[in-house]
Amino acid sequence: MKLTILAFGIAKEIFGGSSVRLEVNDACSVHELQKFLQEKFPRLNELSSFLIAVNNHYALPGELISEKDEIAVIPPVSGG
Amino acid sequence: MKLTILAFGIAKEIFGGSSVRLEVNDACSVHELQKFLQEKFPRLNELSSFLIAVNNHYALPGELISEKDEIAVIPPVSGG
Amino acid sequence: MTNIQITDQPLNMLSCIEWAMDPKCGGIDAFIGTVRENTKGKKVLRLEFETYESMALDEMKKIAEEVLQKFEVYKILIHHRTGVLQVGDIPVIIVVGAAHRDAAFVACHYAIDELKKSVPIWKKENI
Amino acid sequence: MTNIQITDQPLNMLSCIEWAMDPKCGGIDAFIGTVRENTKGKKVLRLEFETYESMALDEMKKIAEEVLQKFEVYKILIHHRTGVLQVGDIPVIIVVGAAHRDAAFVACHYAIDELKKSVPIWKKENI
Repeated sequence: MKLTILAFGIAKEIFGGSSVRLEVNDACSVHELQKFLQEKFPRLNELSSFLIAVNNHYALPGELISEKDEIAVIPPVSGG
Repeated sequence: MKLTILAFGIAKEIFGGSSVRLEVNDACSVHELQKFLQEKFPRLNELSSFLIAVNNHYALPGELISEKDEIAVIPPVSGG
Repeated sequence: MTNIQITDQPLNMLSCIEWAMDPKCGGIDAFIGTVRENTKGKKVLRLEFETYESMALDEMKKIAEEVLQKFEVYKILIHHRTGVLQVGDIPVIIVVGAAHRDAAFVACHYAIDELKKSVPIWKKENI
Repeated sequence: MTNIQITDQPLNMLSCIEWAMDPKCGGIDAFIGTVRENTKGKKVLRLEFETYESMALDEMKKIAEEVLQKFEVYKILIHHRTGVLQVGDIPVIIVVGAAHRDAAFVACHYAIDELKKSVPIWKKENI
Protein backbone atom coordinates (compact mmCIF):
# COMPACT_ATOMS: atom_id res chain seq x y z
CA MET A 1 0.00 0.00 0.00
CA LYS A 2 1.06 3.62 -0.47
CA LEU A 3 1.28 5.84 2.62
CA THR A 4 1.67 9.59 2.97
CA ILE A 5 3.73 10.25 6.06
CA LEU A 6 3.71 13.69 7.66
CA ALA A 7 6.93 15.04 9.09
CA PHE A 8 7.51 17.73 11.74
CA GLY A 9 10.47 19.43 13.37
CA ILE A 10 13.80 17.86 12.56
CA ALA A 11 12.05 15.01 10.70
CA LYS A 12 10.98 17.55 8.08
CA GLU A 13 14.63 18.31 7.39
CA ILE A 14 15.53 14.63 7.28
CA PHE A 15 12.71 13.88 4.84
CA GLY A 16 13.44 17.02 2.83
CA GLY A 17 9.82 18.12 3.09
CA SER A 18 6.73 18.18 5.25
CA SER A 19 5.55 14.81 3.95
CA VAL A 20 6.81 11.80 2.04
CA ARG A 21 4.97 9.13 0.05
CA LEU A 22 6.19 5.57 0.56
CA GLU A 23 5.23 2.09 -0.60
CA VAL A 24 5.02 -0.32 2.35
CA ASN A 25 3.70 -3.84 2.87
CA ASP A 26 -0.04 -4.19 3.51
CA ALA A 27 -0.95 -4.58 7.20
CA CYS A 28 2.34 -3.01 8.19
CA SER A 29 2.77 -2.51 11.93
CA VAL A 30 3.95 0.69 13.55
CA HIS A 31 7.15 -1.04 14.56
CA GLU A 32 7.77 -2.27 10.99
CA LEU A 33 7.17 1.24 9.67
CA GLN A 34 9.72 2.65 12.13
CA LYS A 35 12.32 0.10 11.00
CA PHE A 36 11.54 0.82 7.36
CA LEU A 37 11.90 4.58 7.89
CA GLN A 38 15.19 4.14 9.76
CA GLU A 39 16.60 2.22 6.79
CA LYS A 40 15.34 4.70 4.26
CA PHE A 41 16.36 7.80 6.30
CA PRO A 42 19.40 6.77 8.37
CA ARG A 43 19.61 10.24 9.96
CA LEU A 44 16.51 9.28 12.01
CA ASN A 45 18.89 7.10 14.04
CA GLU A 46 20.66 10.25 15.24
CA LEU A 47 17.52 11.33 17.13
CA SER A 48 17.18 10.34 20.79
CA SER A 49 13.80 8.88 19.77
CA PHE A 50 11.01 9.25 17.26
CA LEU A 51 7.44 8.11 17.59
CA ILE A 52 4.71 7.37 15.09
CA ALA A 53 1.32 9.02 15.42
CA VAL A 54 -1.68 7.35 13.83
CA ASN A 55 -4.79 9.49 13.46
CA ASN A 56 -3.53 12.09 15.96
CA HIS A 57 -2.51 9.76 18.75
CA TYR A 58 0.77 8.15 19.73
CA ALA A 59 0.65 4.61 18.32
CA LEU A 60 1.86 1.46 20.05
CA PRO A 61 4.48 -0.64 18.20
CA GLY A 62 2.03 -3.49 17.47
CA GLU A 63 -0.70 -1.30 15.99
CA LEU A 64 -1.48 -2.06 12.32
CA ILE A 65 -1.56 0.73 9.80
CA SER A 66 -4.07 1.03 6.98
CA GLU A 67 -3.96 3.20 3.90
CA LYS A 68 -6.61 5.63 5.11
CA ASP A 69 -4.81 6.42 8.41
CA GLU A 70 -3.12 9.77 8.97
CA ILE A 71 0.49 8.86 9.78
CA ALA A 72 3.08 11.24 11.21
CA VAL A 73 6.66 11.03 12.41
CA ILE A 74 7.05 12.74 15.80
CA PRO A 75 10.64 13.59 16.79
CA PRO A 76 11.28 14.66 20.40
CA VAL A 77 8.88 17.51 21.19
CA SER A 78 10.04 20.86 22.56
CA GLY A 79 6.98 23.03 23.11
CA GLY A 80 6.19 25.19 26.11
CA MET B 1 6.32 52.08 83.01
CA LYS B 2 3.31 52.91 80.83
CA LEU B 3 2.92 51.06 77.51
CA THR B 4 0.64 51.68 74.56
CA ILE B 5 -0.27 48.32 73.06
CA LEU B 6 -1.66 48.14 69.54
CA ALA B 7 -4.40 45.62 68.79
CA PHE B 8 -5.46 44.06 65.48
CA GLY B 9 -8.11 41.64 64.30
CA ILE B 10 -10.03 39.95 67.09
CA ALA B 11 -7.73 41.51 69.69
CA LYS B 12 -9.23 44.88 68.78
CA GLU B 13 -12.64 43.61 69.79
CA ILE B 14 -11.28 42.09 73.00
CA PHE B 15 -9.54 45.35 73.95
CA GLY B 16 -12.52 47.41 72.85
CA GLY B 17 -10.29 49.58 70.67
CA SER B 18 -7.28 49.66 68.40
CA SER B 19 -4.90 50.30 71.31
CA VAL B 20 -4.81 50.19 75.07
CA ARG B 21 -2.58 51.95 77.61
CA LEU B 22 -1.32 49.83 80.51
CA GLU B 23 0.97 50.21 83.49
CA VAL B 24 3.47 47.32 83.67
CA ASN B 25 6.63 46.62 85.68
CA ASP B 26 9.85 48.11 84.32
CA ALA B 27 11.98 45.66 82.33
CA CYS B 28 8.92 43.54 81.69
CA SER B 29 9.57 40.53 79.43
CA VAL B 30 7.40 39.56 76.47
CA HIS B 31 6.28 36.47 78.34
CA GLU B 32 5.32 38.52 81.40
CA LEU B 33 3.37 40.92 79.23
CA GLN B 34 1.47 38.03 77.67
CA LYS B 35 0.54 36.68 81.13
CA PHE B 36 -0.48 40.15 82.26
CA LEU B 37 -2.69 40.67 79.21
CA GLN B 38 -4.31 37.26 79.64
CA GLU B 39 -5.28 38.18 83.20
CA LYS B 40 -6.58 41.58 82.23
CA PHE B 41 -8.38 40.37 79.08
CA PRO B 42 -9.45 36.77 79.77
CA ARG B 43 -11.01 36.44 76.28
CA LEU B 44 -7.45 36.31 74.90
CA ASN B 45 -7.35 32.75 76.27
CA GLU B 46 -10.07 31.77 73.81
CA LEU B 47 -7.67 32.39 70.90
CA SER B 48 -5.63 29.46 69.57
CA SER B 49 -2.59 31.68 70.09
CA PHE B 50 -1.51 35.29 70.23
CA LEU B 51 1.95 36.71 69.74
CA ILE B 52 3.59 39.94 70.73
CA ALA B 53 5.34 42.07 68.14
CA VAL B 54 8.04 44.47 69.29
CA ASN B 55 9.07 47.13 66.79
CA ASN B 56 7.49 45.29 63.85
CA HIS B 57 8.95 41.86 64.50
CA TYR B 58 7.70 38.78 66.32
CA ALA B 59 9.31 38.88 69.76
CA LEU B 60 10.71 35.92 71.69
CA PRO B 61 9.29 35.25 75.19
CA GLY B 62 12.49 36.35 76.96
CA GLU B 63 12.86 39.68 75.15
CA LEU B 64 12.66 42.72 77.45
CA ILE B 65 10.33 45.56 76.62
CA SER B 66 11.11 49.24 77.09
CA GLU B 67 8.79 52.21 77.08
CA LYS B 68 9.84 53.48 73.65
CA ASP B 69 9.15 50.15 71.88
CA GLU B 70 6.16 49.77 69.57
CA ILE B 71 4.22 46.85 71.04
CA ALA B 72 1.37 45.01 69.28
CA VAL B 73 -0.83 42.02 70.02
CA ILE B 74 -0.95 39.69 67.00
CA PRO B 75 -3.82 37.18 67.01
CA PRO B 76 -3.70 34.34 64.44
CA VAL B 77 -3.25 35.92 61.00
CA SER B 78 -5.55 35.19 58.08
CA GLY B 79 -4.29 37.13 55.08
CA GLY B 80 -3.90 35.92 51.51
CA MET C 1 -14.12 23.33 32.47
CA THR C 2 -11.32 23.38 29.94
CA ASN C 3 -10.09 26.02 27.51
CA ILE C 4 -7.58 24.85 24.91
CA GLN C 5 -6.13 26.92 22.10
CA ILE C 6 -3.31 27.04 19.59
CA THR C 7 -2.89 30.37 17.84
CA ASP C 8 -0.33 32.33 15.85
CA GLN C 9 -1.42 35.53 17.59
CA PRO C 10 0.06 36.95 20.84
CA LEU C 11 -1.46 35.33 23.92
CA ASN C 12 -3.58 37.57 26.14
CA MET C 13 -2.52 36.95 29.74
CA LEU C 14 -5.28 38.97 31.31
CA SER C 15 -8.16 37.30 29.50
CA CYS C 16 -6.60 33.87 30.16
CA ILE C 17 -6.50 34.49 33.90
CA GLU C 18 -9.91 36.12 33.99
CA TRP C 19 -11.37 33.05 32.28
CA ALA C 20 -10.24 30.93 35.24
CA MET C 21 -11.72 33.22 37.90
CA ASP C 22 -14.86 31.88 39.51
CA PRO C 23 -16.81 32.43 42.77
CA LYS C 24 -16.00 28.81 43.66
CA CYS C 25 -12.25 29.37 43.23
CA GLY C 26 -10.07 30.83 45.95
CA GLY C 27 -6.77 30.15 44.28
CA ILE C 28 -5.58 30.58 40.72
CA ASP C 29 -2.15 29.51 39.59
CA ALA C 30 -0.88 30.75 36.24
CA PHE C 31 2.26 29.58 34.49
CA ILE C 32 3.56 31.92 31.82
CA GLY C 33 6.38 30.60 29.65
CA THR C 34 8.59 33.25 28.06
CA VAL C 35 11.36 33.03 25.48
CA ARG C 36 14.68 33.29 27.31
CA GLU C 37 17.72 35.01 25.88
CA ASN C 38 19.80 31.91 26.65
CA THR C 39 19.29 28.19 26.07
CA LYS C 40 22.06 25.83 27.07
CA GLY C 41 24.54 28.70 27.09
CA LYS C 42 23.64 29.84 23.57
CA LYS C 43 22.35 33.33 22.87
CA VAL C 44 18.80 33.28 21.52
CA LEU C 45 17.34 36.05 19.38
CA ARG C 46 14.12 34.40 18.32
CA LEU C 47 12.52 30.98 18.16
CA GLU C 48 10.08 29.45 15.73
CA PHE C 49 7.37 27.20 17.13
CA GLU C 50 5.91 24.64 14.76
CA THR C 51 3.03 22.33 15.62
CA TYR C 52 1.15 19.31 14.36
CA GLU C 53 -1.96 21.22 15.22
CA SER C 54 -4.74 18.62 15.14
CA MET C 55 -2.76 16.21 17.26
CA ALA C 56 -1.42 18.92 19.58
CA LEU C 57 -4.97 20.07 20.33
CA ASP C 58 -5.95 16.48 21.11
CA GLU C 59 -2.97 16.02 23.42
CA MET C 60 -3.65 19.32 25.17
CA LYS C 61 -7.29 18.30 25.70
CA LYS C 62 -6.14 14.98 27.14
CA ILE C 63 -3.87 16.73 29.62
CA ALA C 64 -6.64 19.12 30.64
CA GLU C 65 -9.15 16.30 31.17
CA GLU C 66 -6.61 14.32 33.14
CA VAL C 67 -5.87 17.33 35.37
CA LEU C 68 -9.59 17.78 36.12
CA GLN C 69 -9.84 14.11 37.12
CA LYS C 70 -6.60 13.87 39.08
CA PHE C 71 -6.74 17.09 41.10
CA GLU C 72 -9.37 19.10 42.99
CA VAL C 73 -9.57 21.89 40.43
CA TYR C 74 -12.48 23.48 38.56
CA LYS C 75 -10.89 25.10 35.55
CA ILE C 76 -7.86 24.67 33.36
CA LEU C 77 -6.75 26.75 30.39
CA ILE C 78 -3.85 25.83 28.09
CA HIS C 79 -2.96 28.24 25.28
CA HIS C 80 0.09 27.82 23.05
CA ARG C 81 1.36 30.23 20.45
CA THR C 82 3.07 29.23 17.18
CA GLY C 83 5.21 31.06 14.65
CA VAL C 84 8.27 33.22 15.20
CA LEU C 85 8.69 34.60 18.73
CA GLN C 86 11.23 37.10 20.05
CA VAL C 87 12.97 37.04 23.43
CA GLY C 88 10.36 37.97 26.06
CA ASP C 89 7.40 36.75 23.99
CA ILE C 90 5.04 34.22 25.53
CA PRO C 91 4.76 30.80 23.87
CA VAL C 92 2.56 29.19 26.52
CA ILE C 93 0.10 30.07 29.26
CA ILE C 94 -1.49 27.57 31.63
CA VAL C 95 -4.03 28.73 34.21
CA VAL C 96 -5.70 26.56 36.83
CA GLY C 97 -8.53 27.61 39.14
CA ALA C 98 -9.25 25.68 42.33
CA ALA C 99 -11.01 26.12 45.65
CA HIS C 100 -7.66 25.69 47.45
CA ARG C 101 -4.23 26.82 46.42
CA ASP C 102 -2.30 23.56 46.88
CA ALA C 103 -4.34 21.81 44.20
CA ALA C 104 -3.93 24.77 41.84
CA PHE C 105 -0.12 24.72 42.14
CA VAL C 106 0.23 20.96 41.76
CA ALA C 107 -2.17 20.78 38.82
CA CYS C 108 -0.56 23.68 36.94
CA HIS C 109 2.94 22.27 37.41
CA TYR C 110 1.74 18.85 36.28
CA ALA C 111 0.10 20.30 33.17
CA ILE C 112 3.20 22.14 31.92
CA ASP C 113 5.41 19.10 32.61
CA GLU C 114 3.04 16.90 30.60
CA LEU C 115 2.79 19.46 27.81
CA LYS C 116 6.55 19.46 27.42
CA LYS C 117 6.60 15.67 27.28
CA SER C 118 3.81 14.85 24.90
CA VAL C 119 2.36 17.76 22.93
CA PRO C 120 3.68 17.78 19.34
CA ILE C 121 5.14 21.27 19.23
CA TRP C 122 8.73 21.98 18.21
CA LYS C 123 10.93 24.99 18.69
CA LYS C 124 13.58 25.82 16.17
CA GLU C 125 16.53 28.09 16.99
CA ASN C 126 18.77 29.66 14.33
CA ILE C 127 16.04 31.06 12.16
CA MET D 1 14.67 41.84 42.74
CA THR D 2 11.67 42.24 44.98
CA ASN D 3 8.44 44.20 44.69
CA ILE D 4 6.33 44.45 47.84
CA GLN D 5 3.14 46.42 48.23
CA ILE D 6 0.10 46.83 50.45
CA THR D 7 -2.66 48.93 48.97
CA ASP D 8 -6.36 49.63 49.40
CA GLN D 9 -6.74 49.87 45.62
CA PRO D 10 -7.59 46.94 43.26
CA LEU D 11 -4.51 44.93 42.33
CA ASN D 12 -3.45 45.08 38.68
CA MET D 13 -2.70 41.51 37.56
CA LEU D 14 -1.21 42.47 34.24
CA SER D 15 1.31 44.97 35.55
CA CYS D 16 2.27 42.57 38.36
CA ILE D 17 3.09 39.80 35.89
CA GLU D 18 4.78 42.14 33.45
CA TRP D 19 7.06 43.37 36.25
CA ALA D 20 8.38 39.80 36.66
CA MET D 21 9.10 39.28 32.95
CA ASP D 22 12.77 39.40 32.06
CA PRO D 23 15.01 38.15 29.23
CA LYS D 24 16.73 35.91 31.81
CA CYS D 25 13.42 34.30 32.84
CA GLY D 26 11.87 31.41 31.00
CA GLY D 27 9.18 30.65 33.52
CA ILE D 28 6.87 32.85 35.52
CA ASP D 29 4.49 31.49 38.09
CA ALA D 30 1.72 33.73 39.36
CA PHE D 31 -0.58 32.97 42.26
CA ILE D 32 -3.77 34.99 42.34
CA GLY D 33 -5.89 34.67 45.47
CA THR D 34 -9.57 35.47 45.03
CA VAL D 35 -12.41 35.84 47.52
CA ARG D 36 -14.47 32.63 47.42
CA GLU D 37 -18.23 32.57 47.91
CA ASN D 38 -17.80 29.85 50.56
CA THR D 39 -15.52 29.49 53.57
CA LYS D 40 -15.99 26.44 55.79
CA GLY D 41 -19.47 25.91 54.39
CA LYS D 42 -20.58 29.47 55.11
CA LYS D 43 -21.80 31.81 52.38
CA VAL D 44 -19.49 34.81 51.95
CA LEU D 45 -20.65 38.11 50.49
CA ARG D 46 -17.65 40.26 51.26
CA LEU D 47 -14.56 40.24 53.46
CA GLU D 48 -12.67 43.02 55.14
CA PHE D 49 -8.88 42.81 55.24
CA GLU D 50 -7.13 44.69 58.02
CA THR D 51 -3.37 44.95 58.35
CA TYR D 52 -0.64 46.06 60.73
CA GLU D 53 0.92 47.71 57.75
CA SER D 54 4.46 48.57 58.86
CA MET D 55 5.02 45.08 60.23
CA ALA D 56 3.23 43.35 57.34
CA LEU D 57 5.53 45.11 54.85
CA ASP D 58 8.57 43.97 56.88
CA GLU D 59 7.31 40.38 56.99
CA MET D 60 6.56 40.40 53.25
CA LYS D 61 10.07 41.71 52.55
CA LYS D 62 11.55 38.97 54.72
CA ILE D 63 9.65 36.31 52.78
CA ALA D 64 10.76 37.79 49.46
CA GLU D 65 14.43 37.94 50.52
CA GLU D 66 14.25 34.40 51.83
CA VAL D 67 12.76 33.19 48.55
CA LEU D 68 15.57 34.82 46.54
CA GLN D 69 18.15 33.08 48.76
CA LYS D 70 16.48 29.68 48.96
CA PHE D 71 15.45 29.18 45.33
CA GLU D 72 16.93 29.79 41.88
CA VAL D 73 14.69 32.72 41.05
CA TYR D 74 15.35 36.27 39.86
CA LYS D 75 12.23 38.18 40.78
CA ILE D 76 9.46 38.04 43.31
CA LEU D 77 6.46 40.32 43.68
CA ILE D 78 4.03 40.20 46.60
CA HIS D 79 1.06 42.59 46.55
CA HIS D 80 -1.75 42.49 49.11
CA ARG D 81 -4.93 44.50 49.09
CA THR D 82 -6.75 45.76 52.19
CA GLY D 83 -10.24 47.06 52.86
CA VAL D 84 -13.60 45.57 51.92
CA LEU D 85 -13.51 43.03 49.07
CA GLN D 86 -16.40 41.33 47.30
CA VAL D 87 -16.56 37.72 46.09
CA GLY D 88 -14.25 37.44 43.07
CA ASP D 89 -12.00 40.33 44.15
CA ILE D 90 -8.27 39.71 44.48
CA PRO D 91 -6.70 40.13 47.94
CA VAL D 92 -3.26 38.82 47.00
CA ILE D 93 -0.96 38.35 44.00
CA ILE D 94 2.44 36.67 44.12
CA VAL D 95 4.56 36.46 40.99
CA VAL D 96 7.92 34.73 40.67
CA GLY D 97 10.25 34.85 37.65
CA ALA D 98 12.94 32.20 37.19
CA ALA D 99 15.11 30.77 34.47
CA HIS D 100 13.43 27.38 34.94
CA ARG D 101 9.87 26.59 35.78
CA ASP D 102 10.37 24.18 38.69
CA ALA D 103 12.01 26.85 40.82
CA ALA D 104 9.25 29.33 39.93
CA PHE D 105 6.50 26.95 41.09
CA VAL D 106 8.21 25.91 44.32
CA ALA D 107 9.16 29.48 45.26
CA CYS D 108 5.70 30.90 44.55
CA HIS D 109 4.00 28.14 46.56
CA TYR D 110 6.44 28.67 49.42
CA ALA D 111 5.83 32.42 49.43
CA ILE D 112 2.04 32.20 49.72
CA ASP D 113 2.30 29.52 52.43
CA GLU D 114 4.65 31.74 54.43
CA LEU D 115 2.50 34.80 53.88
CA LYS D 116 -0.50 32.99 55.35
CA LYS D 117 1.54 31.92 58.36
CA SER D 118 3.33 35.10 59.35
CA VAL D 119 2.14 38.30 57.69
CA PRO D 120 -0.07 40.33 60.06
CA ILE D 121 -3.17 40.65 57.92
CA TRP D 122 -6.62 39.61 59.14
CA LYS D 123 -9.82 38.93 57.29
CA LYS D 124 -13.13 39.63 58.90
CA GLU D 125 -16.36 38.04 57.68
CA ASN D 126 -19.84 39.29 58.63
CA ILE D 127 -19.28 42.95 57.87
